[in-house]
Amino acid sequence: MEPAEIIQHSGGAIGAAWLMIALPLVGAAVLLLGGRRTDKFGHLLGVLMAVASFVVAALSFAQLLGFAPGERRRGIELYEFIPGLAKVGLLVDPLSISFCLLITFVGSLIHIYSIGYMAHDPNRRRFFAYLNLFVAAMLLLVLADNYVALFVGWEGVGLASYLLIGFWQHKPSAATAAKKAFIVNRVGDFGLLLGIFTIFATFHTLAFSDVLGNASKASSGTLTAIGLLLLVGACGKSAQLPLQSWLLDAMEGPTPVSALIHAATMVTAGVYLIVRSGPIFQGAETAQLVVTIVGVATLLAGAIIGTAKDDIKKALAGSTMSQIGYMVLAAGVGPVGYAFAIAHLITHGFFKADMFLGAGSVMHAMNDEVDMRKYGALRKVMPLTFWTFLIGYLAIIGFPLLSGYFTKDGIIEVAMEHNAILGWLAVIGAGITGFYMSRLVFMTFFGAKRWEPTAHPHESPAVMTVPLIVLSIGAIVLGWFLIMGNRFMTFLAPAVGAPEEMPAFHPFSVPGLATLALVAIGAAYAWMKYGRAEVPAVAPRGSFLTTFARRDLYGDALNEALFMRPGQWLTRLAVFFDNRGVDGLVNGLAAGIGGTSGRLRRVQTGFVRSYALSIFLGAAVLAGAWLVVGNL
Amino acid sequence: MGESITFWVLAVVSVVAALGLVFSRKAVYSALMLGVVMLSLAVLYAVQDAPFLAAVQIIVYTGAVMMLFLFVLMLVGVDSSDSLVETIRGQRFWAIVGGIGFAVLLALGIGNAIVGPTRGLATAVRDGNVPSLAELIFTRHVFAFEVTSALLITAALGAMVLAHRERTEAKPTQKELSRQRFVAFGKTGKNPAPLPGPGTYARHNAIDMPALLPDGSVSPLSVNRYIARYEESRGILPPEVARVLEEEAEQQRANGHGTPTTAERAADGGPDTEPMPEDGVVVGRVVGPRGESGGESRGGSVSEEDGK
Amino acid sequence: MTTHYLVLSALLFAIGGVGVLVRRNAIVVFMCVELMLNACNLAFVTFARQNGNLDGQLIAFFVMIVAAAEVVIGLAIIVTIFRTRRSASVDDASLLKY
Amino acid sequence: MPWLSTLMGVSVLGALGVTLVRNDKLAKQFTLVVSLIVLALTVAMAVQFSPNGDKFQFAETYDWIPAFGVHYGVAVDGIALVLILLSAILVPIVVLASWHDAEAGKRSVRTYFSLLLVLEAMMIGVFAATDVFLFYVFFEAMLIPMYFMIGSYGGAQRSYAAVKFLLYSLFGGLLMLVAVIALYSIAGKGTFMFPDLVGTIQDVTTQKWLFLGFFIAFAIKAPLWPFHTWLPDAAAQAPAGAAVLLVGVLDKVGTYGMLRFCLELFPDAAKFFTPLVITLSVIGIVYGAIVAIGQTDMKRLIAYTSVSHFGFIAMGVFAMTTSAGAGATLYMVNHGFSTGALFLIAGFLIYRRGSQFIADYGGVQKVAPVLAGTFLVAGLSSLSLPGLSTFVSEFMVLTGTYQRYVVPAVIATVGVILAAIYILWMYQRMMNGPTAESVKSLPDLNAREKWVVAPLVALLLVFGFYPKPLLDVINPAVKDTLSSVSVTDPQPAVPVAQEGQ
Repeated sequence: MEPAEIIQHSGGAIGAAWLMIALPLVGAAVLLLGGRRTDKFGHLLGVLMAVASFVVAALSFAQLLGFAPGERRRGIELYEFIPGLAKVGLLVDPLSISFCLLITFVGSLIHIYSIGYMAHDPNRRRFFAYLNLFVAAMLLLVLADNYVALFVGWEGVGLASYLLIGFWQHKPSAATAAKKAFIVNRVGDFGLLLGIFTIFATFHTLAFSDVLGNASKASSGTLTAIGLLLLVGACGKSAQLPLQSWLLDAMEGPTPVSALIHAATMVTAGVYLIVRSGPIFQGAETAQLVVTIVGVATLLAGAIIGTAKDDIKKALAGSTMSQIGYMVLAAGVGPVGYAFAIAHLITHGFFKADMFLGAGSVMHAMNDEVDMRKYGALRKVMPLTFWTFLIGYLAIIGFPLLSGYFTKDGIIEVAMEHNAILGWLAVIGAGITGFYMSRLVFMTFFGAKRWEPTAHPHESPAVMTVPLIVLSIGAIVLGWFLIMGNRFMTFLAPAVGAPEEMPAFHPFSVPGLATLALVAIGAAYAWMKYGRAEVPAVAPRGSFLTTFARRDLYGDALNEALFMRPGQWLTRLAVFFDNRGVDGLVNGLAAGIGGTSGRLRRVQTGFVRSYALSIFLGAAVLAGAWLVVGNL
Repeated sequence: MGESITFWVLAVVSVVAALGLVFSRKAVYSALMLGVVMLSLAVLYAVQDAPFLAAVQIIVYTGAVMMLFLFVLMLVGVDSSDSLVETIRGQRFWAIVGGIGFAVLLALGIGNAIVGPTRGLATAVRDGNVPSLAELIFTRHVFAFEVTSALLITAALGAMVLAHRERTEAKPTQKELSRQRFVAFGKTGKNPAPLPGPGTYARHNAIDMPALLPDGSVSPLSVNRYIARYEESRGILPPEVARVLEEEAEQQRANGHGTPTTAERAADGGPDTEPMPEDGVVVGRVVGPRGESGGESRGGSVSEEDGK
Repeated sequence: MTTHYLVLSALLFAIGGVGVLVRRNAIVVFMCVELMLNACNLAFVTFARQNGNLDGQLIAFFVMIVAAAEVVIGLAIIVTIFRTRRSASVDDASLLKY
Repeated sequence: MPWLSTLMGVSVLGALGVTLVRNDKLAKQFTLVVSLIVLALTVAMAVQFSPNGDKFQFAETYDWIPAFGVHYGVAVDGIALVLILLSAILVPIVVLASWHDAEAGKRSVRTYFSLLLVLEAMMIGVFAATDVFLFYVFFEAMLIPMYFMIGSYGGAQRSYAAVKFLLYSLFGGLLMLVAVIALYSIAGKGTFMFPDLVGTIQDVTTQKWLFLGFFIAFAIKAPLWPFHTWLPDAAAQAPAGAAVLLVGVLDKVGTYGMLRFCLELFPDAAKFFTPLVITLSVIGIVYGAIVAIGQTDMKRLIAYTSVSHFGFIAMGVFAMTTSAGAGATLYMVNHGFSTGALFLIAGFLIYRRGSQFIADYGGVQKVAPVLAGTFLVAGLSSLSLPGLSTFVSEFMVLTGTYQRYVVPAVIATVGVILAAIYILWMYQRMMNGPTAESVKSLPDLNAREKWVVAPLVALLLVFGFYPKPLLDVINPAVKDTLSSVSVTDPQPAVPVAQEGQ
């Protein structure tokens, strides 16, 4: 089934969809320009704008449901952005509205949570301004109806991410992490930009409707090139191999940021891009294959990194990488995987945000301690946090009937049908997930107290726990709701197309059972090592594999050796060359002229007689010349 | 035929004189040589139907300009002759090369420039050379002529302005001068008294006669070195004068002054020294209003001038 | 015959030129300049006769006048220089260099 | 109404007036008022410009040297108009920013402001000139006020920088003079008027030589690699305001000249030399960025970023597609705002701390958040962040270039990554981290400085989201230029019914 035609639309909530972007943008502008005057109500305004944006999204969703499935792609023209290149318009269709709902809903919850989390930060207003900016940019990214506007949103979320990772910029580590995130993302943007250029050179338009509708007419080589370039962009934004290194460092940011940007929404933009550009990938099998390989590689790499991290946020970040790997894998499979990719994206948005916020709650209680080896036995002290976290945990490991069970197993099955090797690798990934997530939970909430003497853990205030509860409810029911009866796949079909045959859900298939078994083994092993046994306060040296995982699979070391050091060397060389080579040439020329004239100056001896001699000789030469010329 | 003889005689004379002008060491000789050239040219003008110019040449050049040269030479010093050592590298070589080259080229060029026979001035000069010239000067070239008069007046004024020395401080009184003399005496032992006169027992007051001291001996201060050297070279130096000079020379050597005596210098006559370097001193003594005196200071001044 | 005069003139001119170049005494240099002017005058007078035109003599006359003025000024300058520097050597007045 | 002459006349009269004012403070206020009047007049003129009307509008032509067919000929097309607007906008901002710049030394404050106004007149003149000879005169005359602004009011090595700037530019200018005269005599039209000279040189070899004469002058001015080394010295030594005008406007004369004269007068030669120019531009983009990363002096760093950006502009000009050409023109304007903001804020910092070196700063964000924030915005505009106007132009240039020259465009896109490195690393070293002891007492921006930065940031943002007003003016002019070079945009591989775009 092909995607449906886009219908120009005006009026109603969809006609006002631009408000979704504009409201948080206004919020950000007011808070940033208003300065200290808005300190008092800044956080409230921020929350208000996010919630208002959610309301618009919900109303649009409702209106969209009112149309027949084939008419659910609504385009809204806004204005001409770059004459000859791009108009700005919004595309409200099942795909984008799903994202809008996720972003605004989870975003609103995290806004609310942040009121409590950032209560003591003197720059809370600025934090909310950045959060609002992020929401606006992210909505622009998903609502854009062309690649330029998408790119504007794409970079906008990058900027917000930069600002928020470096929010505590007096910490050099935070500032460095922010810069790293931006630069690595730029490498991805490099690919995305080239992809956009290729699209424009091929189609002379950048609108989704024109490009995707005509993608099949382009040669497969072109499509492969475009697909791979877009994939580079997606890798950058979604922290896929080989551009994954920024995500772990990005945990320097405040935890709500990690939850919203680096777990629930922004990092999934790559998946969105691949799904949105589906027709291009479907015309390029090589590109699709590379997408799936990248997805699998990343889901394994993320999982392995997650097993060795003692920093609770970094362990979660590794898990995020891994889960996005699943989504990319599904997105690479084609239309049959799109729905699972997006569904997993949405459920992941809930349970991962839930867990990040839970982790934030824990950190909040433990004086911002992030080392899990200094946690332990927190389930009694923070029951609400524990229970919500536990739900998130069960959801992610794919405990039957929770969200992850439906969406992740769906991905595994789709992958298995597409390519058995990839499928089994995904199954192994699920097993590792079971281990490292269990490890995290056992180290944090079970076992003995290993607290710092100064720590006095306590349950977080309601403003923080209520969002946790809401998110954990989502984590319980969303998977079942979306997957059962192919509800989501049918809903998305007008936007991304659907396979000829809807896949049926097999609860007891071989891969499904294998996954469950592996997860159980992983969890049991984790219980033996971290639940029942004593957790040492200092990490043991561990095997080579542990070190490998702890060092982020040597990703940073590789980057350093391949890019940073040669880059620094090249920079020094270039500066030297510029000063001595290019400028040296210029200055050398000047010095040469100066030296020559200094030497020639000596001719001016001051002796009148030598001047007279030159005059005399000159006259003689002239006389000779006259003679010669006269006789010719 | 008569013109040819005149030309060849005068040409040789004038070229030799010109060479003498260039190569004689002493400015005065140069001036005299220039006079010879000018006179020869005056005759050649006359031979070439230019009697007026010949007269002007003699009156203006040989008369006025040459006198001016001689006066200035006197002001500057009759002896102010060059050392002929060239200090600028290559200057002399290239000057001579250039000169010969120029002469040859010019001769060739001008030699080729003449075409046709000589026309003579018979037609141009109808009522005599001077009236014809006068007519031209006061008719066609009258403006240029007037301008030259302005030029001459400007030149006269300019010369006056240039030669005029503005006194920038009060003229020293006799008292100040005498104080200066004694200060100098105290510092350097320079004799504050005037140079000795001819002496009590003098029979002459001619410049070649040294003054006699009251004991009848010769005052070394009064010996004119120039004349003494001249007389020495002729072997007619009076013995008493010779003795005085020798004593003085010995004294100087004992004092450690490296300055060779007059006689020695005259004897070795090296290429870079003037044969008679002390003329200036004589002139200075005669001309110099304040009569710088004293053997030592004279010796000093001589060596300074030599060093240049 | 005319040619002879001209060659003589050229010869004198060149000798004067060499004199200007090799002599250091300003007065002698001046004399050499006068010699060169005289050489020119000879050429003028010769050409006057050659071409049957008095203008050559006239120019020679003007040259003399100008030369006289020049000598006056030149010598005054020499005297002034001599007064301040106690030297009439053209090489000594070489401060205006480099 | 003779708009262009009025603009120049007001500036020149203002410059004279400033020298007559006795009081320094009054002189500054007077300068500000004059520059604002010029801005108002320019805006009034721009409003009356009709994008789809004649190519050259507001034309004035008077004989100047009739014997050689030299005219005082001024007029504007869309390209010149936006650049004149840029100059007119930047001058009042620079005046306001330079309020205390000239007071540091012993030189006359009034002279500085007078020179600013003289410079403004010349900047307007050079963009408006339609007579090639008049253009040359303005091109060279512009150097003089800038020479004095650098040489008299600059930093420690000002005289070295000023002389280098002057000699370098004069050298290029003289080559151009030869080419101008040759153009005049070879064309044989007896006129220097640009519209009459277009298309007169048909011989390709002649075109090549004349092209080189013009191009080298413009490449030095722009500055294109490898003629760029005067810029870091000049920009680093010039007072901040002068640096803004130098990099923001004066250097644009180079790229403007390439677009106006090199392309239109010598189309065949331009096509012949395109590979060379594109290569130089691409080298400049990457090289400028890499060298910028290694700088320790922030003004030099900004200057090197400009070398990189000028590479983009030159590449856009010579890619000869509509979007690249229009993008390059828009880039000239946006780069003026972006670099202007960077230089001015760097100038504020230097004025406070007294050092140009990045290492002398640290953690400024904590003590001066507004300053740091605006600096970040300016920096982000330099790395072409979408939403800021520089993105639009860079995107257009790259898109346009990619259509015809894929490999250069790909290499040039690497500049996007490098830009992030040099800007963010500088920002991190200066603004982030623990607050350095020496900057702990730095005051934040005062009201005057906010008024300096605000319009620039506003322009960056407005044109970042809505560049249409500028592009509507630029596009017809660029299309006209390209049609006189007789090139057409490449066709798409997959034709799409263009209903949406």
